[in-house]
Amino acid sequence: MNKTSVTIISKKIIAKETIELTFHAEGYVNQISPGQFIHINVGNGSSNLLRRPISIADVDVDSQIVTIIFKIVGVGTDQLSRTEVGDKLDILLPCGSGYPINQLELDRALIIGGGIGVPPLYYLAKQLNKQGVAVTAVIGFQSKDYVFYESKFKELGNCHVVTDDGSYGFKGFVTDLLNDTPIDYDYFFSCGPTGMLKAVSTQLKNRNGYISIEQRMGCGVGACYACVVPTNDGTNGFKKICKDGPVFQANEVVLV
Amino acid sequence: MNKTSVTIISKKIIAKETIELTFHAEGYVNQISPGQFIHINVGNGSSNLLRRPISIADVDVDSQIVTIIFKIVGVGTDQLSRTEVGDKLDILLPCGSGYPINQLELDRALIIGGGIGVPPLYYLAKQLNKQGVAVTAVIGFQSKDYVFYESKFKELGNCHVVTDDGSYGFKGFVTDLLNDTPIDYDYFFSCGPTGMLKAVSTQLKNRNGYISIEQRMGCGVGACYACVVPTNDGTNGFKKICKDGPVFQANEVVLV
Amino acid sequence: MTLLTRIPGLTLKNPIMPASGCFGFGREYSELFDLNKLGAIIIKAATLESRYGNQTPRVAETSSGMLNAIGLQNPGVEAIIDNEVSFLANYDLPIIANVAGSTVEEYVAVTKAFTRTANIDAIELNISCPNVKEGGIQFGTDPTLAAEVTASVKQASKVPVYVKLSPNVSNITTMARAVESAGADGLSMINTLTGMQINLNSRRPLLANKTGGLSGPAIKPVAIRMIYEVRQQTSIPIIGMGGIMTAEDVLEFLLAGANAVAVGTANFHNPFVCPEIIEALPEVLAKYGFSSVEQAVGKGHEYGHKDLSRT
Amino acid sequence: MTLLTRIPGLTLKNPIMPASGCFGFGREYSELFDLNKLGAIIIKAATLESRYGNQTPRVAETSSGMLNAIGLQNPGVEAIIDNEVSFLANYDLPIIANVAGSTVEEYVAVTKAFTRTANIDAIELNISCPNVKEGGIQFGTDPTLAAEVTASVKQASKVPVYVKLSPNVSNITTMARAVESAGADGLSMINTLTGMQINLNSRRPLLANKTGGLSGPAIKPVAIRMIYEVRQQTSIPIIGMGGIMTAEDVLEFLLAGANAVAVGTANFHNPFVCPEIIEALPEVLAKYGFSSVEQAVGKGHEYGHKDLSRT
Ligand SMILES: Cc1cc2nc3c(=O)[nH]c(=O)nc-3n(C[C@H](O)[C@H](O)[C@H](O)COP(=O)(O)OP(=O)(O)OC[C@H]3O[C@@H](n4cnc5c(N)ncnc54)[C@H](O)[C@@H]3O)c2cc1C
Ligand SMILES: Cc1cc2nc3c(=O)[nH]c(=O)nc-3n(C[C@H](O)[C@H](O)[C@H](O)COP(=O)(O)OP(=O)(O)OC[C@H]3O[C@@H](n4cnc5c(N)ncnc54)[C@H](O)[C@@H]3O)c2cc1C
Ligand SMILES: Cc1cc2nc3c(=O)[nH]c(=O)nc-3n(C[C@H](O)[C@H](O)[C@H](O)COP(=O)(O)O)c2cc1C
Ligand SMILES: Cc1cc2nc3c(=O)[nH]c(=O)nc-3n(C[C@H](O)[C@H](O)[C@H](O)COP(=O)(O)O)c2cc1C
Ligand code: FES
Ligand code: FES
Repeated sequence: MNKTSVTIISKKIIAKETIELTFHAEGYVNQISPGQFIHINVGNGSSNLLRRPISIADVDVDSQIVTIIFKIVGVGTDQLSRTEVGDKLDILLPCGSGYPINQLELDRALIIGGGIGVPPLYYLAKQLNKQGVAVTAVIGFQSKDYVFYESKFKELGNCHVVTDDGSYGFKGFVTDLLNDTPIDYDYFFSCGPTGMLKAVSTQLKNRNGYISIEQRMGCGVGACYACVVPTNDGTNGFKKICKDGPVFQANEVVLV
Repeated sequence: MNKTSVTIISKKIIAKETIELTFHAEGYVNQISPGQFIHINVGNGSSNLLRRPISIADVDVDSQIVTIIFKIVGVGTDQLSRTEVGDKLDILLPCGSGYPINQLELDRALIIGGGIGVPPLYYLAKQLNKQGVAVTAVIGFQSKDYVFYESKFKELGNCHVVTDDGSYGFKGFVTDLLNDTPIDYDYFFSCGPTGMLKAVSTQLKNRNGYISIEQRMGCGVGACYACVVPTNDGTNGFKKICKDGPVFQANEVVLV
Repeated sequence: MTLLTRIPGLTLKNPIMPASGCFGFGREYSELFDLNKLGAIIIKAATLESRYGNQTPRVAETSSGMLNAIGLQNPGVEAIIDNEVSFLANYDLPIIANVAGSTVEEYVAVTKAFTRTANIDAIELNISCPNVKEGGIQFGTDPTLAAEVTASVKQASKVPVYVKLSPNVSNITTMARAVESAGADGLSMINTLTGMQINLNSRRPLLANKTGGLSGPAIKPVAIRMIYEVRQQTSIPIIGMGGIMTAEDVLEFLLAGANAVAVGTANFHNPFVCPEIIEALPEVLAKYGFSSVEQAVGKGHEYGHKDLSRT
Repeated sequence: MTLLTRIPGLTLKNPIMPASGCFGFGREYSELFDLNKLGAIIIKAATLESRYGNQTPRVAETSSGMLNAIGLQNPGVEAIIDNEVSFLANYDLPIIANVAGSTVEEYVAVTKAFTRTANIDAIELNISCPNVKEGGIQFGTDPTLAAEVTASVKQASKVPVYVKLSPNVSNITTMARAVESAGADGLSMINTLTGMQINLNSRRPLLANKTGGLSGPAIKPVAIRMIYEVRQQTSIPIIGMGGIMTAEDVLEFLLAGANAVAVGTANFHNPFVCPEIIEALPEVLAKYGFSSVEQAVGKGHEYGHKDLSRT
């Protein structure tokens, strides 16, 4: 994990309230595995002391460029949305443990993303695709206005878009689509709101898979115990989301 | 008094740690009299709640442009020094009561300024000059690097520069120069650090004059009683610097 | 959507009022906006005699807050009634008089003086002052003293009495229950936390008075906690304050259990903050599912809908 | 310029140490910088048995501060000694063990356990925990309870005991004098102020524990005031903390009377803040006219040179 100051090289509104930023992170990108996050100082003097965790959505190793995607939901992401090309960002990276894809034997992967849980799955899908894995993505959003990266996922394999209100693609939740549509896969990989992760883990409880979860963070480095989640093995154990996670085996931890 | 958002149109470093900013203040400049100040929100979210008072250094009624000059001495002025041309400034203006020059009969004025007390005296000198008053300025600075506006004062009349260390102009304090140099005047007008104002008021206690004083401010509008100064008339009375001042008759208030 | 707020002695167009000491007697702000927009006004503390207050500097900025040590400067209750209350009486605006003192007798005398005018709608009893008789112990940190002064002022007053609690205590609910039992009609909370700033150049406390009261957003979490705790153990209404800057902050205070709120330090940051909050409040209430102010009061104590998961 | 700081049991290269609970047991930060740079380390609170702590969310951001309700999660004192103290013993770094408990007996047992290792240089006695026997009253808000636990721990300890005071009290000097009389070798102050944040969407306190401890720059004025007051009424050394972000803040604490300081919340904002402050400190001390740390301690109590008038 490193602390560095990066310069924003592009900024794009890719969906409603959803912003894509890219920056150079020379020398750091080779360490990044899909599922890891960066921990961002959103600035504003000492008003906002806690950094904000945002997943790494894409990495271009050749150009050493990192992409993040975030939704404006509060003061920190609002502030982040006001940064402009050329502005500096003070970040920690890479943080946490990503999807252990190098240790897995798989030919077909199912990606299940919801809302701002979709970004880390894009870099994952890209890496899987590079390794010759067949990727099917199921990505859910509130409504049509919030949909992003459909075509990017389509470049990598199959992609089903689901919206809560049916304003685009399949109407319902990602789990409804999974019920309706037979998909072959060896492992699933999911990230999204806790409710979705619970539904997915329950529905796919007999399958191998990984999920990525969120919690409010203090340090982001594993020192403060703000982000713990109980393990599911009956030992009263726990994991730190910022350090041991955010990626866990499905059913390894208790979703609260 | 108005609250408005203005756009910075120029920014210049005019001496060591000393910055000159200008902005358009359409519709407000006609109300300004010399000696008044603006009360600036220095930004940075809620970290810096209190506005900073900065004197109005010049007004161009034709172009509706206001000039301020400030020295970087702390977090607020530092922040202000980071604003760039095109940035917005949230200000209250005009604040306080200026030099009552329209009510005075005078032919010759002596201006005595120290450091960042010099700026309001420039607009005063300009207005006096316009009214046909002969202006002599005595302006003191720490050292050569801090000197500013000498030539601008020279355009309006005589100007003596004094530095504490003698690195430029006369060596010593402004009061030393006044002791040394006979100057004819009807009224003196002074602004600068409290120590200087005390020395000036004592030395010129038999002359007519006005001084402008500073105090840490809360509201800047006369409501909070943070900026009071006792009056000198033995009545236990007081004045509010932000509202009744910052300009007072010399010896009207007790300098603390 | 109605902002109407009813608490003892006060029918408020909206629940927003400037906090005592942060708005003078309204004169300066009346030049900036129409005071009739306000829910009420809490005027600057009054003592029996005129007071000059502390030496300057009297204020210092801190991170997301400020310190003040004005020292209760005021022209004395009689002058306030004659010159200030009379001015405010021209407005359609409930007036709450903040009463200070160094002895129970002084509190009572100030309260009695205010009863001479019909224009005072409620008393805010400021018990954060040191009691000179008891050797400087603050009325506001000792439940027995607080109850005593409350009962005496209550007896002297013709209008409802809101007791303004100090946050500088180990147990705020003990204080609240003490003054409730002594007859307080309502509570006003919180006053400032005692703090200090030391100037590195002068090597001395920056404020001439050394210590000062900390206010502003820095103390909001303490205010919210205290109001929440007190709401669970008392039943009289609460005027909440401490760091309010926005209409969202107001809603947080309502949820914690405040019935109305006061805005202090924010006026210095933005002299138009009170009318701006009043203007923004209906939309904020609606956004979070409320159709009136009264509906939101205390709703932070019930289990509402869960933290909405975002997709 | 020397940063050397000597306080009971501790000879510190510099007066900067991470605050308890904000730096874990140093492992994570040891991957970022050399822990030998630190003056000392105060490790996370230890209880007798392992504790899971509170439900999440455990932290919330506030203006210039944060709330935390971790709930003393820790693996228990024996595991800490075996796995964490042993790791830290590899460094040339004084270790201060933060001791927590729900009864006097637990505090004593934890302290005794720590005496089994020679690697603990001092105890920081965290009396902000609720006393289960006394019905949840905090040891830290009752001078009698505080003195009792201090005396017992002092007896059990082979190393100096610093009592960590809670700021949630009416009178901090009473608490400080009580623990000084009971034998405390030093004080550590301040712990967090109790606060709350209510989430507007969920209409509930954001923290699962409802209340949490407020830390960060927001509370610095309260910390400075309390240290200043206590410095005037006690003679044992003080480890100061509460909102330190910069070397200038450190000097303000020294002037107020702290002999050394701890840095908590700032580590979350910037994991390198401790070494950065240590690096900046000599220049800041020099700028304000000091040639050592010890020279600056308590200098805010004397009349120094006046606020320099600027020309
Ligand atoms: C490992 C991880 C990866 C994430 N990746 C992304 C991403 O790629 N894109 C994206 O849009 N969002 C992502 N999030 C969520 C994102 O961190 C929050 O939306 C953001 O912190 C909200 O900050 P705010 O100031 O705008 O909101 P506020 O609600 O004002 O935040 C206040 C505080 O709460 C914390 N907080 C609020 N919501 C969350 C949350 N859901 N999770 C964690 N902390 C929260 C903030 O960090 C901050 O400390 C991720 C979260 C985690 C833990
Ligand atoms: C009526 C008036 C006119 C002024 N005109 C000018 C001017 O034209 N140019 C200029 O450079 N300076 C001027 N000053 C001084 C200027 O306001 C301070 O230098 C500035 O506020 C310092 O802010 P800071 O945050 O950089 O310093 P800090 O020391 O970090 O300030 C912290 C707090 O102290 C207050 N403060 C600090 N010093 C002073 C001071 N000397 N007077 C009042 N408040 C202070 C600040 O407003 C702020 O609230 C004027 C002051 C007053 C009262
Ligand atoms: C400059 C200033 C003066 C104050 N004077 C008084 C006062 O006279 N009487 C009183 O009860 N409270 C007084 N207060 C406290 C406020 O009324 C209020 O309780 C406190 O500031 C918290 O609210 P805020 O954070 O919105 O400012 C004063 C506060 C400030 C900042
Ligand atoms: C996340 C967190 C955990 C803490 N845990 C402890 C603890 O276990 N024991 C303790 O005595 N203090 C604990 N504290 C209090 C700090 O040690 C410190 O006293 C306080 O935060 C003030 O310092 P700061 O403003 O620099 O953070 C904790 C603080 C935080 C923010
Ligand atoms: S955020 Fe501190 S341990 Fe995870
Ligand atoms: S600053 Fe408030 S009265 Fe002058």
